[in-house]
Amino acid sequence: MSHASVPAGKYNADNPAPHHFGHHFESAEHEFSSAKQGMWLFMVTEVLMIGAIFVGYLLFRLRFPEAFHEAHKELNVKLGALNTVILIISSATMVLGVTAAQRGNNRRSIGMLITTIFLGGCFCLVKYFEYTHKFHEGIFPGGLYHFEGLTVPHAPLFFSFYFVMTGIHAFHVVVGMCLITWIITRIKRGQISKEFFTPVELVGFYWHFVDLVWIFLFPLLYLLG
Amino acid sequence: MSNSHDNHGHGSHGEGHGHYIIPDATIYKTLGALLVLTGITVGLSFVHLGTWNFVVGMLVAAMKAYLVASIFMNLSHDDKSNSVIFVSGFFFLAIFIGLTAPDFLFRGDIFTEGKQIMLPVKGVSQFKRPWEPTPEIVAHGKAIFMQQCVSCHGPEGKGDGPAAAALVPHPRNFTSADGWGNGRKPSQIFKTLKEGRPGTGMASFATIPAEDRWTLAHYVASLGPNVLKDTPEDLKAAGVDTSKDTLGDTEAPSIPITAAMKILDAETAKDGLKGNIKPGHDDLEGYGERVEARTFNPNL
Amino acid sequence: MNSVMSKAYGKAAWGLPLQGSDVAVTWDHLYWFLFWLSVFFFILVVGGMIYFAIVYRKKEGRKTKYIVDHHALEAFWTIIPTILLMAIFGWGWSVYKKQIHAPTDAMEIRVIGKQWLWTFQYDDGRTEASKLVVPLGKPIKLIMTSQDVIHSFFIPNFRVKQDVVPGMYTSVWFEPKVAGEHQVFCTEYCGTSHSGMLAKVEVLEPEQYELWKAGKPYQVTGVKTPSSDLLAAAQSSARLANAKLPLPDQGAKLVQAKGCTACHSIDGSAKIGPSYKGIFGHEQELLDGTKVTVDENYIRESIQKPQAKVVKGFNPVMPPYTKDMIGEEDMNAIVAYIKSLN
Amino acid sequence: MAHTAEAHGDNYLNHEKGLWSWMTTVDHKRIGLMYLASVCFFFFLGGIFALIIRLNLMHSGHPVVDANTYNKLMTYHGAIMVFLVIIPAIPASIGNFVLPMMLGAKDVAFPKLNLASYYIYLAGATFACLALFLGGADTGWTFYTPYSIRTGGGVILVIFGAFVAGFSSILTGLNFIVTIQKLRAPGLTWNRLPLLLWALYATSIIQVLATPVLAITLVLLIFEHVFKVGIFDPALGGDPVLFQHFFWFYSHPAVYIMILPAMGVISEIIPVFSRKPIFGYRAIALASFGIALVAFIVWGHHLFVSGQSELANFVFSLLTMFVAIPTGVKVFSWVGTMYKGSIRFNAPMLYALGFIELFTIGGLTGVFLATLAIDVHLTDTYFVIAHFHYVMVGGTIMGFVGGMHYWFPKVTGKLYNETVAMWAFISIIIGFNLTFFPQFIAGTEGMPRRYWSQLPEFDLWNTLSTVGSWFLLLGFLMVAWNMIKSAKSGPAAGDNPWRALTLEWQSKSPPPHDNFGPTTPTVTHWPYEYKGANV
Repeated sequence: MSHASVPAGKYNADNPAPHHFGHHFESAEHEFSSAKQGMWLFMVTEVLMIGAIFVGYLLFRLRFPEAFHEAHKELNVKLGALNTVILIISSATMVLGVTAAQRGNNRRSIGMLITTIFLGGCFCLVKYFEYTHKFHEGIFPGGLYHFEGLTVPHAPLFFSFYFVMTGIHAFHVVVGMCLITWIITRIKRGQISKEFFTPVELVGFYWHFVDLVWIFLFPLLYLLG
Repeated sequence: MSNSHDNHGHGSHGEGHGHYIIPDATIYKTLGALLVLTGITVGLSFVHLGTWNFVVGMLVAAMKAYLVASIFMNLSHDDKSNSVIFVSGFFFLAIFIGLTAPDFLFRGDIFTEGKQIMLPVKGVSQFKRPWEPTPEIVAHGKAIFMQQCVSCHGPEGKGDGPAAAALVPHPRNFTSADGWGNGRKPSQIFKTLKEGRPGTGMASFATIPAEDRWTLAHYVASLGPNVLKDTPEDLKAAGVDTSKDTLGDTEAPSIPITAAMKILDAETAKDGLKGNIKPGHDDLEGYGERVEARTFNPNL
Repeated sequence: MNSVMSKAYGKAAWGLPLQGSDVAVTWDHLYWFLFWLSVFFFILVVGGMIYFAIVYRKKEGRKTKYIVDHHALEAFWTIIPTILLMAIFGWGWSVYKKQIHAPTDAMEIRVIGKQWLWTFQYDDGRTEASKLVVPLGKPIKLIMTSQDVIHSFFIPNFRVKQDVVPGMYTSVWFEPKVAGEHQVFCTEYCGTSHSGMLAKVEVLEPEQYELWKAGKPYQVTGVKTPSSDLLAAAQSSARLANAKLPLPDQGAKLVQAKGCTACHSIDGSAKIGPSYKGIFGHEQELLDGTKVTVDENYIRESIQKPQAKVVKGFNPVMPPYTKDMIGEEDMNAIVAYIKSLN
Repeated sequence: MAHTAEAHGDNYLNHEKGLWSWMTTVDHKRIGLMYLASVCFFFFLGGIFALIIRLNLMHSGHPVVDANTYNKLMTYHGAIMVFLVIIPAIPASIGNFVLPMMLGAKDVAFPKLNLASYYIYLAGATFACLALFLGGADTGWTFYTPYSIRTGGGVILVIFGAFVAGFSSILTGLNFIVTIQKLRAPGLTWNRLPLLLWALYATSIIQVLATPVLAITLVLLIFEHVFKVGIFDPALGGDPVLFQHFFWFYSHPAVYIMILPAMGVISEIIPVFSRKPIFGYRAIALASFGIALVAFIVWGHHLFVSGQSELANFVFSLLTMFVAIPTGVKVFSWVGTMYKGSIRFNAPMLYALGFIELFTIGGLTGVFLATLAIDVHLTDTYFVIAHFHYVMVGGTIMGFVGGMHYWFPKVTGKLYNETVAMWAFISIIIGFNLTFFPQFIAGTEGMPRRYWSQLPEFDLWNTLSTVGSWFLLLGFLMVAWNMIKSAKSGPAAGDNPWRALTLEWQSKSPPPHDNFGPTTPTVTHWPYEYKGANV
């Protein structure tokens, strides 16, 4: 993943710089496949990190099924479904952005990536409304919970998981948006070309992974409780 | 992880794998499939299938995840080792939950076999008109208090029992007139005993027979700075028919679920079907929470 | 110190505590089996290593043999340990079941762990602190919970240990076969005074147990914990060593040692309890609104019966320190120290 | 410490000069040395805490620090030694230096990431140490709830420090896996891979798979403090035993992160100094992976008395027994390698022999603790303390110090002083056994761990142990002195003083900036091909 720095101004999205691969690799292809493998390993760490909270959630759900079932009814299925659709579409635009970069169509790639960021922003906005509504009602995690409408024991625990899981997911969405912004600047500086699109593809993986987490979060929290 | 792969040092970069470019048509088709599947999960969640809701919901999610991973993340055209790496993450997650569950869901077999921890539920009627305090009734209430309540409320009812420190809010100080949620009249205390105070450490003590609960209420009321009396309206509101001498069957008999399970366990043990139901650890009598056995009849 | 120790654990096999119950005897069998098995393997491996190191040390003209592997040998040292380990597991499991399953007629006593005290509640409503009184030869089942953090209830002489966890019940059982005192430790780290969270099991002869039950004076006969003598000796020697110090300085050491400063500051800041600074001779408002002047008697009462007069603004959470825990000399030193903080 | 060496010709030490060139280097060799210096610093810091702890326990009734200070020292000793010393000790320092060279590569796959992981490590260490000035932490390195939720002070910072340091470990592991997968020299097939690399590969897999769970556990613990989420807090309906599952799902595999690389180092040293092929190459390589796999299914043996269900106890005790099998295979194979060899007793070999002695004791006492019934009495006593010090210090630190001596000529181009090294070893081995063997006996007699003051009946064992700790200190100081002195003014070593066959010794000492110069090394044989004529 080491890249020769390019003099500013000389190259741009339409006229990208030639790529020089790292001195310890044999070829650009070798460098690319190594970087990709590293990214997959990183995603395994993400699977375990986020998965571990899923494990906690599932166990408590099995221990207090009624409380979790009652509590999950407080979540807004419509907003959850809306966010699911938003994220899935953003995944598709991300893929379109990556394939455009792979074909050397950097203009189209930038367009798709901006759309992706926009959709990520929409997701966060919906999340923001969901959160503030919950806070208004007094639904907070665990010990701070003071919602009068639902006093089943252990219901606050459900919301602890809800806030922790969606919160960490939302954090990943924001990180993803920052990463996409970063690759857009790289494309604009002419550092991405048909020959070298590693960062675009890897950030794409990351974005899909964030989508993938939500694909499980949505039914677990909103639909099944 | 994948060590069977690539045995020749540098010859290992999977020529051509990285350059597969997903056609736009595939992307749109996949997007359509994902949206349809989302619709299916949402729809199915309104159909009641019991546990199958969970299974079906997770299966659909897994299908969506497969589509995202194999097409959007291009695993289907990528080096196999990357698939192995990614799937191994889920494998170890399965180990994690698979080996935590045998503890988390199977705890609490601390009862001695065959011994019932709870007192019998239906007491013999000792007192007539238990809603009217007499010295005997108050004394009986005190005896129960010393067994059931001191751990939190302290021997003198000041809310300073050994378990009080851990409770927020602190247990009620019965010797003070301040801060009573339901009120200090015996009928109001009776209500608290029956229903508990959600959000506090005060659990429902509906497991104590109603008659004993009245005696307890009178004792607690007697600890206050001045003893309040119930009006006939109060009593009526509390479900007491003052024209009779006894409480009658206004209260469904209930015992803690652990005791119920224990009895059930003992019953099935006689029939040689022992051990299917294990009591949960935190449902024990005493300090933990109480769970009401809603439909259980101990006389069965 | 060596001789005192071995005398105190007179009936114990070397390196192990006294065998206080049948489970302890069974446990010891398994322990010694593992011990000698380990000695065997240690000699095999390390003895072999030393032997090879000497015999095959570098010498002029020595040629080494080219050996890469030996499948039969490798299979042998894979399979034999596997068989042994499975046998050890089975044996361990069978002893474990005896260790944790109480007989049905066991007498139940409830145990509450709190920072940093053990409380024992009997069915008849009687409670004891830091002292578990039980009759000889009767199975005892302890049903335990914690009020604050995790503790662990450990009686070496009975080879039993169980964590005491807030929010759930755990249990431990034993059938004492040796009358006398047996040491109890807290073995799950629980804060400042973790090492002070000790208790004793007093196993009484039947007639003495009846006396205790009736609330009359009774005697503990039989074994003593090594520490009961040694601790007394150590404390008196510490007291002698301290005796050269001025009384307030002795008190300063004591409030550190007893963990008082975990809750009571000496700089005037309020922690879990009121600060010691500047209280002596001053009035304090109590929970019930009355006022009390802090003097020798109040301090003494507040140490021995902390719940009696609690200062307003604080919770009644302090555990009582009995006369056995803080003797009169120490009490005087602590009072002198608090006085000196004015 | 090594950059003061006067080197001739262009090598990685003089390729660029100045502090800045070190701080911004992406050369794996320099990063390895930076790790080495940091690890050694924290080892001495944690060691000082340990010495105070031992001094405090020397005589009952004569404490040298008060209880709160003791608890903080105990916590810091554990946290520093585990997170900042033993976990990065071999992989991040020796591994970083040696791994690409053994592969015949010019660098690790992601050199910038490698430097980043060093700075992440430093950041984590800084957070943890900052907490020292903000009240410290007194939870023990295990952070068990609900105590860690209730206690105040700097505990959040320490937790955050461990969280950050965890990412350094993850990134190093990730880097190593890709490097081993993708950057092997031509001819270096899996069957020719040196055993250290097999061990580091297995270690990296654990780092990548287990550390994230620690990360999320620590995040949840911080959330317990900040947002009162209550997942691990019984007062809010949570489960403190679940925290222990989460914690040990990482921390048990973590002990294999600590020991596997040391086993790898021993597997390299013994054949070189016995002038014989390693016995049972495939079995040892396979055993590394066996241990890595088993590491993930045995964590519950830390919870035998925690209130964990009987069923789980049964399962975990049974599974734990399987740890002993691959471990035994390794130990037997090392001893087997010495058979009919021609053994030289240079310092690395001495440490290897010391490793086998101490690790055997550590391993055998592990079987005691795996046995359910026995563990009930022994857990949370000094028996456990002794057991894991025999494994972690007697194993990992022995391997680490042995490795330091073994690769010293490669790193610096100098030879260390063999006589000083021998006396240091003798002091360490005597000191170690004197410090920790009495703790086994104290433990079986019932002496609990994490006690600020012990009952007088354990005085004999405590006194012996404290005296032993002084010999340990002396030994390690001698090692440090020997290393620093020899790096400055030791005699030139030549490129391959041990006549070893692995790739890193085929380069110059110290190696050039790009490891092998313009030529790419090609591997034609097994790294343990010590034939009779070669002796």
